[in-house]
Amino acid sequence: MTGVSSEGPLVGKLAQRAIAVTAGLFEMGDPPRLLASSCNECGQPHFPRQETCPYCSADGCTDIELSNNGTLWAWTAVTSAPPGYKGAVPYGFGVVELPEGIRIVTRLTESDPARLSYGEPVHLEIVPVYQDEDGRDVVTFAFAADASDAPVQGGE
Amino acid sequence: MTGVSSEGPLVGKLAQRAIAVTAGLFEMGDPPRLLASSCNECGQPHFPRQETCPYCSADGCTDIELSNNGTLWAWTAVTSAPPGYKGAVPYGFGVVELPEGIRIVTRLTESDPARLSYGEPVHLEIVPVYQDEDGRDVVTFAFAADASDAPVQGGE
Amino acid sequence: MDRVEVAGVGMHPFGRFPDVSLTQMGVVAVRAALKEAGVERGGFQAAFCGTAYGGVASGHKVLGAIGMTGMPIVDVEAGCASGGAALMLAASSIASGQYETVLVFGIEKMPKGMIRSSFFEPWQEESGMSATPAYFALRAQRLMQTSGVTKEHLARVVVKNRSQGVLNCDAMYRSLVSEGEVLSSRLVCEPLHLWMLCSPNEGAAAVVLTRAPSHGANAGLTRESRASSVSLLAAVLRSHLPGPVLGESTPMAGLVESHVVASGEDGAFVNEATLPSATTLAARSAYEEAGVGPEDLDVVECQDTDAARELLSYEELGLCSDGGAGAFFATGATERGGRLPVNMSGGLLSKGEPLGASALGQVVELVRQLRGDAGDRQVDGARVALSHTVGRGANAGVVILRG
Amino acid sequence: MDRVEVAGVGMHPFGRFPDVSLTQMGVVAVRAALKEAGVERGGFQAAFCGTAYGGVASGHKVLGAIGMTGMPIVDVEAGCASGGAALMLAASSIASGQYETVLVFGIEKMPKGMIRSSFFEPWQEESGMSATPAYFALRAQRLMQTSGVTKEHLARVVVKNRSQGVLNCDAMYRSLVSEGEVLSSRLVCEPLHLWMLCSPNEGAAAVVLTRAPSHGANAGLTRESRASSVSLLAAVLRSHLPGPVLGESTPMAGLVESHVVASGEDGAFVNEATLPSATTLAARSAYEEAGVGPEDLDVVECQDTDAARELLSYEELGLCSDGGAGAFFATGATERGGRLPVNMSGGLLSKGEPLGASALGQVVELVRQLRGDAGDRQVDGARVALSHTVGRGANAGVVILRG
Ligand SMILES: [Zn+2]
Ligand SMILES: [Zn+2]
Repeated sequence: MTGVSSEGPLVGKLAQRAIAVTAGLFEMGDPPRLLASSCNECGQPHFPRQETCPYCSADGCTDIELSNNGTLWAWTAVTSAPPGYKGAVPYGFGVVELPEGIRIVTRLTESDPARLSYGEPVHLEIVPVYQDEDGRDVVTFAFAADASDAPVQGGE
Repeated sequence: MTGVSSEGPLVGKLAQRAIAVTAGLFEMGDPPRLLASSCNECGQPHFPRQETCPYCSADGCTDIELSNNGTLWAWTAVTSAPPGYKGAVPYGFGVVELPEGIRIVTRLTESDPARLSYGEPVHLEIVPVYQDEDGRDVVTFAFAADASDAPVQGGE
Repeated sequence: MDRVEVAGVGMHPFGRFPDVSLTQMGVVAVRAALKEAGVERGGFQAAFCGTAYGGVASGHKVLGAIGMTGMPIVDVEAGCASGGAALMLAASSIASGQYETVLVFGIEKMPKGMIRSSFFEPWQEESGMSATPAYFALRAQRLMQTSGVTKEHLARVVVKNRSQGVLNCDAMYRSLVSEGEVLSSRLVCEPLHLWMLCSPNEGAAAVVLTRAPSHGANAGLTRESRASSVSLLAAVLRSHLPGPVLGESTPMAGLVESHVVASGEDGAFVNEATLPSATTLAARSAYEEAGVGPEDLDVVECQDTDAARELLSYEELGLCSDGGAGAFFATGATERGGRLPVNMSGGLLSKGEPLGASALGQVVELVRQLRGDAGDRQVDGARVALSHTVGRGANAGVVILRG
Repeated sequence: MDRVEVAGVGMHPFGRFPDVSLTQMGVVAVRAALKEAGVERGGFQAAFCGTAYGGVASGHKVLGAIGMTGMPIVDVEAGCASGGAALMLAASSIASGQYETVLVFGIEKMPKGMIRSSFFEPWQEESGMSATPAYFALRAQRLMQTSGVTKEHLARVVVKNRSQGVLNCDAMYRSLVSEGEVLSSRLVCEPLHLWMLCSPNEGAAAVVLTRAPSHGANAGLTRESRASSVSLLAAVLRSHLPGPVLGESTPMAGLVESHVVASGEDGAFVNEATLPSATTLAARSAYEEAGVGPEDLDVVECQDTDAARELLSYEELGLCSDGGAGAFFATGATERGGRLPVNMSGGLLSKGEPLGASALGQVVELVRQLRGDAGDRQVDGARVALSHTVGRGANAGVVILRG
């Protein structure tokens, strides 16, 4: 996990005062992890975790951790804040494909769609979205392009 | 209109700075008036006004003003503020029967149910509910018992 | 029309569950009902989800979570009768031959306290005319004037229902209350005290309906072959007729009986004094469809949004004569062990009211009663049962089941 | 199954009407449809009201205002397909013989701007994952990758629809726009610019359905005797199948085609690469029920929530081959005067989208087209028409009409 996104990686900088946007979705460790499950019946992975398989309806799933590395499958950027969102705009948004055979809807650290391309390698990061009343960073998961080590302030 | 309720009549005291809670429901004059219509087809009165008769579906109604005097048909008091209500509690609430053959759901100026009785003569008043940001009284319609000229502070 | 059978029922308890999402509650109820019915993915052709405040695609979220989508999924809103409306749509789609098996469920997650109903206009809220319990109170007061009902009767309805709630692990309130305690609970709107009003809350219930295996004229009699079989004889929804000022339609004004006439269901004019309520319209139609009358009923679940509403329902459902609610209740007929026990689940007064789920919660209870599975609440020998919900709209749903 | 006929249609224009209540808009549409159908009070046996955000008892308020209650009134929510769901329920209740005449209407009064969908969880909102246009944008981007669609195509869809909106007095936007103007409107989410997105707004539409007068096998052919008769051949609602990550079901994750398989409608497993969307499921079923295919269609109204959504619908509805949307659009086939004109009402891009009313607004347009009453927008000789809505859930509604 050496990628440094334009939003900055979380580890070592914010972790002490960071709280997850919701519990049970990801782990903030180094490396961070998306928490998923795999169905004991059909073998399909799913995210987020739930007891019943959302693909074959079977009960009984095993917790798995998804790979942190995948490829970009679709992307855009959100240019004005949607309802209930307290973070900054623009921000990247897209779908990442992981080797487990699952596609994840996700924030992207890159907010300029022109700087991304189909199939590009990406990796998981935990990023701050906004600060809560107590000044803590509320964080969520996002994917960053592996290649974006030293991002240019493109277009801004 | 000589009745003086415990909330106090509006005329001459508030009219200059009063605004109706909504337009088209009543007139704040002396005497005040409820604005109703009568169906040209079936002859039924209805309140509030609308173009189509809510009883027989016919188009074509004539504006009428309802009698200001009626009798009490049902009553209670609201003891805690319902959602969206900015006035004081408790306040009276009930149904008044008017000679036109219509029963009106209405605020009552008397908030002690024990002081009211079935069939008791009542009359229309316009009463303040709360003050808006500009300090104006927001007023609505209510019925007051004719007999309650000098209300005792019962039960309080 | 084909005969409709209840293949399975399921519930998520009614109560307050801050850590359980609306979707999760629905999943619990749906999976329980499907399991009981032995119905798997692909085994039902449509789904109806009753909810009043659940929001967009509530039903899809539940079925999406368990990978059971693809069929038509319709969210249905009919106020407190939402579940009844959903059941009506499901039942008629089977009876008409459109579908073989249909999933019906109801879900709700209401905030605590007085419901801020989207029914009222802002000016009504500002005028203090959106206090729902006040309308209940006016209706209660009228009932006291016309039907020999006393405040003690109202308190005793609560005592009756709460004493059953003690026995129901799906209920929110599970402690006994005394008449004195009810009457000394906070006065909300005279004559209604706090404990006489049900609490809006959270929960889910589900029912799987299926076409009866044999289609002959005597299909209803093949019960012996399926010990736990419960037939749905009727599921009817009706709205109010224009005219009266009280009742769940909540108009701002209404007509005086003696003055004139109002409009009947068929568009003809009838005297308002005889104008049937939405509940009566639904009940009459359900009795006719089911081929049974009130005298055939063994157990009833009826809408006890407030204690007076239960007593009014007795009259509207024809369980007693018009004006006879007070005397009928005083006989103890509707108590446990009485001639026609009402709200043996504990009623909404014990369970609370998750709007979209409440009607189906009644059906779950009645199916258990008809199967003899109601445990400590069992009404011995219950064969024919009626469920009744009524709410804002007005909407009234009446369901008749036979074990 | 009995044949179902459209007896009357009515509309309240789509737009923004700060001084007109939701109920008033509904009354306008309902009265217009009833008048056209010659149906009076007591003349319909059930009413279905499509609305997503109307609130409790929305349908009752409309019918209560005009004294037309008493029958079952059900509010139906299926996102952008709410009106389609209502129509499906109404049509099947007539086809099955349950009712003779049914009123269907849709009403909505959406605030300006991005919809705060009750679909999303709070944490999704906080994470910035509730931006509805972003999901549209991802779908558009995928379509550009797989179907030869360009940004210019997207702009030209807007130009096409807006040029028809000019001719429709029920539309909100009634001015011509150029491709350049569309592409220079504010970028919302690449590749979607502001004018490529429809506006949530207000409006109402109503349809009266009735059983066709003759019930013979050739009932569909008696049209000559009723010049303005329009038959409803199919009204189908479907939800999504589990599997894909994009599409109106808005999951957080989905499966990769090459990796594995997902579940088919009947519970069997099929490869995701061939997994039909909710729209495709509904269209296939509707074509089968109606006995027509895409090649028989003369005019189509389809969901153009955004410009790409219209092009995707071409593929999903079978109007062109999979992957062929760009090339098909480029032929001009769906333009006015083309082989299969699409969204001649101006589409949602011109009319705006009052969720509960939009599907029925399409049906109103198509009925006028089939009657030859569409004025300047008339598609000559239109005989068979298809309406398509799809939205959050996912829900997809497809209606096929024949003049
Ligand atoms: Zn599985
Ligand atoms: Zn009239």
